[in-house]
Amino acid sequence: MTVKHYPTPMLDVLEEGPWPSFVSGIKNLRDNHPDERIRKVTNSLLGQLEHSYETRMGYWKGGTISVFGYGGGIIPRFSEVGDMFPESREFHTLRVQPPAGNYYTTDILRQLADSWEKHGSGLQTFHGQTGNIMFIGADSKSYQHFFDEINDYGWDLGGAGPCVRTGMSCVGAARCEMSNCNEQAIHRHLLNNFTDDVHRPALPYKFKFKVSGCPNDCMNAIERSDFAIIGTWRDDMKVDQQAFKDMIYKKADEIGHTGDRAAGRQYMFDNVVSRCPTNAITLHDDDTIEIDNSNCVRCMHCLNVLPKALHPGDDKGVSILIGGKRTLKIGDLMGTVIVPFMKMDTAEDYERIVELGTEVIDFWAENGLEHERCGEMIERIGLVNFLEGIGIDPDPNMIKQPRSVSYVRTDGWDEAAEAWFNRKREEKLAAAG
Amino acid sequence: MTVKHYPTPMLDVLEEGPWPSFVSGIKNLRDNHPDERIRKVTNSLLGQLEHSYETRMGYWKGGTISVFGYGGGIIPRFSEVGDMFPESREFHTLRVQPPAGNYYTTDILRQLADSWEKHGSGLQTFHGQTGNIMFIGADSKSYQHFFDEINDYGWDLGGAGPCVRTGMSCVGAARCEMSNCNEQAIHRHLLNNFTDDVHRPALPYKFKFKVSGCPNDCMNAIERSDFAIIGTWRDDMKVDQQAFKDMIYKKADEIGHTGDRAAGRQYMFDNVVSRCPTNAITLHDDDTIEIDNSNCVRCMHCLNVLPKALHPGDDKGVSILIGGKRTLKIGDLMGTVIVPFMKMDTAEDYERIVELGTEVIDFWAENGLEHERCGEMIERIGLVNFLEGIGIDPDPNMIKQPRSVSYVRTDGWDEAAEAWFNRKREEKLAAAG
Amino acid sequence: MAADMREPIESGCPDGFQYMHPVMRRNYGQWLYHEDPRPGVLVHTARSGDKVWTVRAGTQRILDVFTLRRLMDIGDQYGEGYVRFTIRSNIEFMVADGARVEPLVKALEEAGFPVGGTRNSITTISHTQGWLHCDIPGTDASGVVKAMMDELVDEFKGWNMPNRVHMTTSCCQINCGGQGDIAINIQHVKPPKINHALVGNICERPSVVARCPVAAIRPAMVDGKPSLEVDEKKCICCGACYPPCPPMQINDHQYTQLAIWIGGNHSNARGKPTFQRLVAAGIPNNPPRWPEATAIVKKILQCYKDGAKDWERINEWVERIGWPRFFEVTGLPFTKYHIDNWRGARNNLNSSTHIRF
Amino acid sequence: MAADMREPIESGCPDGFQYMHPVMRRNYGQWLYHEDPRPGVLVHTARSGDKVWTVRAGTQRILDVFTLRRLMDIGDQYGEGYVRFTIRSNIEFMVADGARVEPLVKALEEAGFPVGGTRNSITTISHTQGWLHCDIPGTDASGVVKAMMDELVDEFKGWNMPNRVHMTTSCCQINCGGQGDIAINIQHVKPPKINHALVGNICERPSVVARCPVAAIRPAMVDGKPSLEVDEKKCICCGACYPPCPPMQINDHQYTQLAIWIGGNHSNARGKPTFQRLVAAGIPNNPPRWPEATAIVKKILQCYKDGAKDWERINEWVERIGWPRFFEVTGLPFTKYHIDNWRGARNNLNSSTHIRF
Ligand code: SRM
Ligand code: SRM
Ligand code: SRM
Ligand code: SRM
Ligand code: SF4
Ligand code: SF4
Ligand code: SF4
Ligand code: SF4
Ligand code: SF4
Ligand code: SF4
Ligand code: SF4
Ligand code: SF4
Repeated sequence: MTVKHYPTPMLDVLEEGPWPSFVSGIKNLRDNHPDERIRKVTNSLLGQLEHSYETRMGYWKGGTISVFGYGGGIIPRFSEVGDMFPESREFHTLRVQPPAGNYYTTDILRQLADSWEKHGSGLQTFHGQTGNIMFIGADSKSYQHFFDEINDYGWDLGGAGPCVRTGMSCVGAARCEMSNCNEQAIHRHLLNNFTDDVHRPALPYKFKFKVSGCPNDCMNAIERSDFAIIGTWRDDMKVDQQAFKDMIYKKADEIGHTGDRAAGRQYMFDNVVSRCPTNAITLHDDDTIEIDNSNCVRCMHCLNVLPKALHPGDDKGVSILIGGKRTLKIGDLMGTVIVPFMKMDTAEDYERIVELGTEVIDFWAENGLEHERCGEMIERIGLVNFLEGIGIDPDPNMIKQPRSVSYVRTDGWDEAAEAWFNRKREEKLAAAG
Repeated sequence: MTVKHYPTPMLDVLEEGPWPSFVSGIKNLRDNHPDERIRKVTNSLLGQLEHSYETRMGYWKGGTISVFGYGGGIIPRFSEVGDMFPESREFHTLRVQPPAGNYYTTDILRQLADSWEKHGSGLQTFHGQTGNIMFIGADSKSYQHFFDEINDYGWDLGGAGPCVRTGMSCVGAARCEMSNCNEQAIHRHLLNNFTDDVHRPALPYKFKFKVSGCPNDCMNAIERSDFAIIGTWRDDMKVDQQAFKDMIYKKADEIGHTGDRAAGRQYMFDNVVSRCPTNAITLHDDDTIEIDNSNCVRCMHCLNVLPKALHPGDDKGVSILIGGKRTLKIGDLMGTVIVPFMKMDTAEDYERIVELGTEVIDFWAENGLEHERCGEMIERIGLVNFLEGIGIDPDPNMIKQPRSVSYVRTDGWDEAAEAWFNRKREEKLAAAG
Repeated sequence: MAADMREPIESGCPDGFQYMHPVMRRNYGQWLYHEDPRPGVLVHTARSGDKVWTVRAGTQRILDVFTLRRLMDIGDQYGEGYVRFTIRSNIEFMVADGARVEPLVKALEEAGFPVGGTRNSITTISHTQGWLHCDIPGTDASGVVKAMMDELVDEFKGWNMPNRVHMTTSCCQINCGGQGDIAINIQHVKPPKINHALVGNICERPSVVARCPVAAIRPAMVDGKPSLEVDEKKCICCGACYPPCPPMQINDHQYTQLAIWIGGNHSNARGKPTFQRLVAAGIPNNPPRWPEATAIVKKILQCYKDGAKDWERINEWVERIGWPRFFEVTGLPFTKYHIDNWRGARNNLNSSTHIRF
Repeated sequence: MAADMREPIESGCPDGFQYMHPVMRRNYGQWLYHEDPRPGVLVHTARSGDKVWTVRAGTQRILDVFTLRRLMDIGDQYGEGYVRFTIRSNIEFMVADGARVEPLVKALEEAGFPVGGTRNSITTISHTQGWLHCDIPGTDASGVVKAMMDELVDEFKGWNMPNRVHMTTSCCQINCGGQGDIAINIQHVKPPKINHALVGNICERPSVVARCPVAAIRPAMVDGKPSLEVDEKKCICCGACYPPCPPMQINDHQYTQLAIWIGGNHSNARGKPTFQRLVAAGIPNNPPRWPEATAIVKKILQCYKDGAKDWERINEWVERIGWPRFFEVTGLPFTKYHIDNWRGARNNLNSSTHIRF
């Protein structure tokens, strides 16, 4: 039986042009999918979408559904114009956690597609902005079956609602020379420790972990996550002087001055030396490069420009920033440095980061207001109270600069100073011993 | 009759050391002044001050007094330990406006000293932090007489209380090659237009004008005044290339590399070229210097280092920043650019700046809360409302950067855009002549 | 009923190693450097000498199973059966055999998947759900992206930009799409219209009141029924009240417009991460091709391309030339709406005489 | 009585030209450049070729008429009868005859007025009224300045600093002395003690309540009389309630301490003007010589001198090396009190991975 198509003149325009068209994709399902259910659902969906394009309004509303045993992980959608477009009246999205780092074999993707096609609309997204695979378009009859099927072969739901959300980690150590940590391991250790908090929303609001292997922060972790883990290193950058010299000529070549050492050097001045935010780079007359490592802020720029010549050091670890998020309701927040550096090698290190995550979530669960993100809570109570709450000592790396307003009560200064000196003394002893 | 001296063991310590000692000065009056009244007053003052040093507490309290016809200009002080130190029981300070730029002849200072010695304690300050001559230590019987006497030969009180305060202007055009305006004329035009507001406190709070002839801002105007006028220029910086070349050798000489052109050039790189905040300076191989004037932000640095070679342009004028002040009660505020550039040549220009001052003060008088500085009001109502209140169009030079928070209601965008385009069109027409 | 139900296996986040290309698994954490043989292709070399080539292609993000299978077919036929998706929904094919690269690129292009998005290109605009799925969207993010990428595809395939360009679109002011070098976002310009008949049933009034960032909502009785009222003078039309209370209708076919923000930069390279800043608003929400928005985006990109130095991201370029000049070169109007009036606004005001004339 | 009184002549600010050295008057606005023949001496050259020499000397600011006359005598005998005072209460003698400079310098030094304070020196610390006159001081600013300048006088007379050093002291948290490269300020650490018996008579209670920046004051009845009470948990001990209500005694011989702030820089040279930032507190308010405060100031100055490049002001130096290193090199402790918690605090937090190890 052929399905009567809703006209889609506006959407059709989006089939034109060189970029892959989601409209063509949906139409293809409508026109060519063997399963009538899918042909109908997608036809109806296109009808409603065209209606949105015409009226410039959306027509979905929410609700509450979940799979058996969980409280979240599905975004329910019921159509407000279900009478006009009945076949896609229910159009829920299952948020499924991808493997850390988003690695797939073609086989596993085919398997997921097969399961989805059996139960759902045949539309999915790799990935949502929080990193989930979004299986878009299940109805009340099917979502549990779909979940059961993929859950059996290793896939689980992510978060939705006031809970720990699906994490993200960059390609990192799997392929990237900038990586300073095992992003996947960190991602999975943290997330899978909070599985209960992912599945059963009971926190003040959402909580996101994101892991970037270096300060390039390809996961936008500092701005888009409550708990950002960023790889970095503490010892000296590694310099391959021969590779650097070669780059002088290679760059000269690239800019059309083959063999011109001066042009290559000029390129290095203009693009490397003068771009270092702390002027930590010197280009010597003998074409060697010197990094003032004590002044380098690990911004990554010079390594980015010269990936063959410059590499992160060996004493790798992570910095942790807490409290990033988008606008609601006090304006965007970037995360703040809470742990300037932490090794990430041993089982104990992994335990410590999980403990830190637990401390943070517990303190926030206790002190956050309803619908208040962790960063908003920090802003409300002040960083110092947050630090005390999670048991971390203040450190000058946590700030851009000390306070400039004199409104502060400094009783307790002497004790605080004493604590600092003791800490420094201990650090020295530890370093010596 | 000799006066019985209060012992001053702690103060005496402050007579030691190479820096001029205020204690010695006061003691000199106490010991050697022909007028017994002064000997007694200063003895008593030293007694009270020593008492403060011993107990680490102050012992003055305020009150309200003024000269006939005025409501302010005097800071009254009554001793809380007048029984112990009766001769300085009353110790009021008259705030007297200095000439704009603080110029004096020895004669006029002697004349002021003579008048003051006749009526007051013999102690005075050049100047208070707001710029007044402070005649410290008159009693109720004497301050009116002292005022009458100096007022007769041209001196008037400054402000105290919620009023327009005494202004300040730098040495500027009188001696300084950086000056871009007639600081004195601006200072006097503004202040003397608001004389009534200086003498009769009736504003929400204090209001200060300060004039610096260039962005070095030797008067701290941006941070310490409600209405900061800073000289600047709009056309190209003037470059004396010969003087610049000479400086290369002169600097080489100064740093101990006489005749070494390379050393002189290095000095220029390190201290001039690389220090320009916008990288607007190029040092050419032929030892000429080039300024990218469209990118120069008139920070003054290169002119400061090379006052012989570089000079402000000819198209001089001023920038005006409004709302600077110290801490109370929302934290320090710097002024904000309200007028990026204004010529300051003709009588009409002076009228315009006085009008602007009037607009600002009137709007603030009407809308400021009690004890609220103009800058605090701007912070409370938002810059845009303030601009609308004083009738000034928004300009991108008023901001560091556009808003980053999306919480803004943009209805009226089209009209605002239209207004901008019209204004730009008019400016172009006006420029074309 | 619960008794019949299957207990979930709370396996959480799957292990990526099981799906990872063996050469990546083998050299995990041992990569030494990468090179860019051509747009859309990376080659990473490990300390062991092993290499892995990556071919990146744009997708429509909302993939139908046919398209997904077509991509898998390519992956099997021309690749080595291993893929990943980037944070921007580009697909990446990893191969250990460099000879596969050119045929793979060709196959992708022929199948309609542009290869590119690496280095100093304009990579895929990241986007959100829009009219296709969300309950609060003011526009269709997928549509905006498709329309814009059609016009920017050559920049996706080339290396013509001073540095990477990361763009985003979002379909309401919440901005799930996040910040970007250029972000195309919704901006509402009228306060919500309230359907009072529904408020009482649907909305938990105290939590709606608490949701408003400017405290513009008050509980009120309307026609004898509990409802809400909005102080329209205070309301900044953010739409934050709409998700918890849909009868506070914020979307409107006319008063829901687009705005463009630039300079959001999350990397720590050179400067610290920065927030995006408003540059244009009042842009019609004009499906199916949103030509007005695209025109402004293209103008900004053109000025950036012309004016920026190598490695300067958009925010760095603008900061170097100054915001007044940005408005001058792009021809965009500067209005009172650009002047911050949110908390901490004073940090965004010019409290210096640093002015360019 | 008013009938007998003399009407004031509201002449306002006097004209400076009448007291100005003729060569300055003649060349007004026509100065071309200046040179620095030695510390404390400037020579400005006008377009006309005219020159004016300026000799600058430190004073005690609180001048007695004897000292003032001694300065005038020097001005008449060795100068040309024209003087001015700088914003830092240094006196300047202007002469058109360069030959007068050396004798003038000599005469000043002999009379005990150090010559210096120009260019990259530490010029006179500006200060406020203190126990000598103000009604709310926690310390004696004149005394602190005298004690410190005694130890810094060689730096006043020399050119050993990387750039100008502008220091200030203030005698209460209001800080009439303003910001500075180094500012020595009062910091109270205990909430005000209230003398309830007096509040009713002396204090206008609503305006005191309004004056508190953290809303810690409430009107209250104490012993049946109208008074005020302070929420000691909220109070940040700023002392703002004390001027309008002296019975709210904030000063204390023990709990009124000193704090040191650095990096206030008002000029627009290179960077934009900056606020000063807290570096040390808990410093005893220890007259007559405040040795603890002086020691910290000298330590900071020494580190600055050793570490900064030419032309770097203190804030620029610290920003270049980073705040963590500042605490390291000066040996000052970093505490929770350094972390901003005032409005807009987020701007002062490190929201990047820019960290030095
Ligand atoms: C694949 C991906 C990570 C992933 O796990 O998905 C990735 C991978 C790489 N990024 Fe990235 N970045 C990826 C998203 C990002 C993002 C996030 C985003 O796009 O939303 C950011 C930060 C966002 C922002 O706007 O600041 C990001 C900021 C960088 C930077 C810093 C650029 C700068 O100068 O500010 C570099 C360094 C560079 O350009 O050399 C970088 C460099 C790289 C390198 C060259 C690292 C390496 O040596 O392998 C990778 C090759 C990329 C290429 O495109 O040339 N990557 N990179 C993401 C590809 C997205 C895409 O499909 O286009
Ligand atoms: C699906 C997704 C957009 C997409 O198409 O990719 C999405 C969709 C929604 N987001 Fe989001 N957000 C999505 C990533 C984000 C991100 C990006 C990120 O995680 O990196 C952000 C910004 C980062 C952050 O967490 O702040 C984001 C910030 C929000 C916010 C504002 C949070 C805030 O504190 O400012 C809301 C509003 C709320 O939660 O009340 C929100 C709310 C929503 C809701 C649940 C709206 C609602 O109340 O119904 C949307 C459901 C849409 C739907 O129909 O599926 N979404 N949302 C993304 C999740 C997919 C996934 O799980 O992979
Ligand atoms: C006389 C005086 C103005 C007055 O009318 O009283 C003055 C006069 C000059 N200043 Fe100033 N400045 C004076 C207070 C200031 C102040 C305010 C203050 O001290 O509180 C500032 C800004 C405050 C701040 O902390 O930022 C100030 C910031 C400058 C600068 C910018 C320095 C910088 O690099 O940040 C210069 C430029 C320079 O150093 O070449 C400057 C330069 C000059 C020059 C060289 C201008 C000239 O060409 O004649 C003057 C000679 C001064 C010298 O000491 O070498 N003047 N100068 C003030 C002398 C104060 C004193 O006795 O020490
Ligand atoms: C005398 C002087 C200090 C000095 O020894 O130089 C001074 C002394 C007082 N100041 Fe001040 N201020 C003095 C310059 C300043 C400055 C500096 C300036 O003008 O450049 C400031 C910072 C700039 C500003 O205006 O914000 C200043 C900011 C304050 C404030 C805080 C204002 C604020 O909004 O934050 C107060 C408190 C108030 O007014 O309520 C204040 C209040 C006071 C009072 C009236 C305290 C009081 O309530 O009794 C002091 C009278 C002391 C006395 O016994 O004479 N004084 N005061 C300065 C005025 C002398 C003169 O007229 O020349
Ligand atoms: S964040 Fe760093 S380690 Fe991770 S993919 Fe990006 S550049 Fe590589
Ligand atoms: S990583 Fe950044 S800060 Fe460090 S040397 Fe390179 S450019 Fe400079
Ligand atoms: S502000 Fe400028 S013009 Fe005025 S004295 Fe200072 S340097 Fe000269
Ligand atoms: S005045 Fe400042 S901004 Fe202008 S060229 Fe000189 S150093 Fe650069
Ligand atoms: S941006 Fe708004 S409309 Fe779009 S998916 Fe996110 S919440 Fe929904
Ligand atoms: S749209 Fe925003 S500002 Fe307006 S009432 Fe709703 S939540 Fe408040
Ligand atoms: S700082 Fe405080 S105590 Fe000192 S003069 Fe100013 S108001 Fe008085
Ligand atoms: S000291 Fe300051 S914070 Fe404390 S009660 Fe008084 S005004 Fe309020």
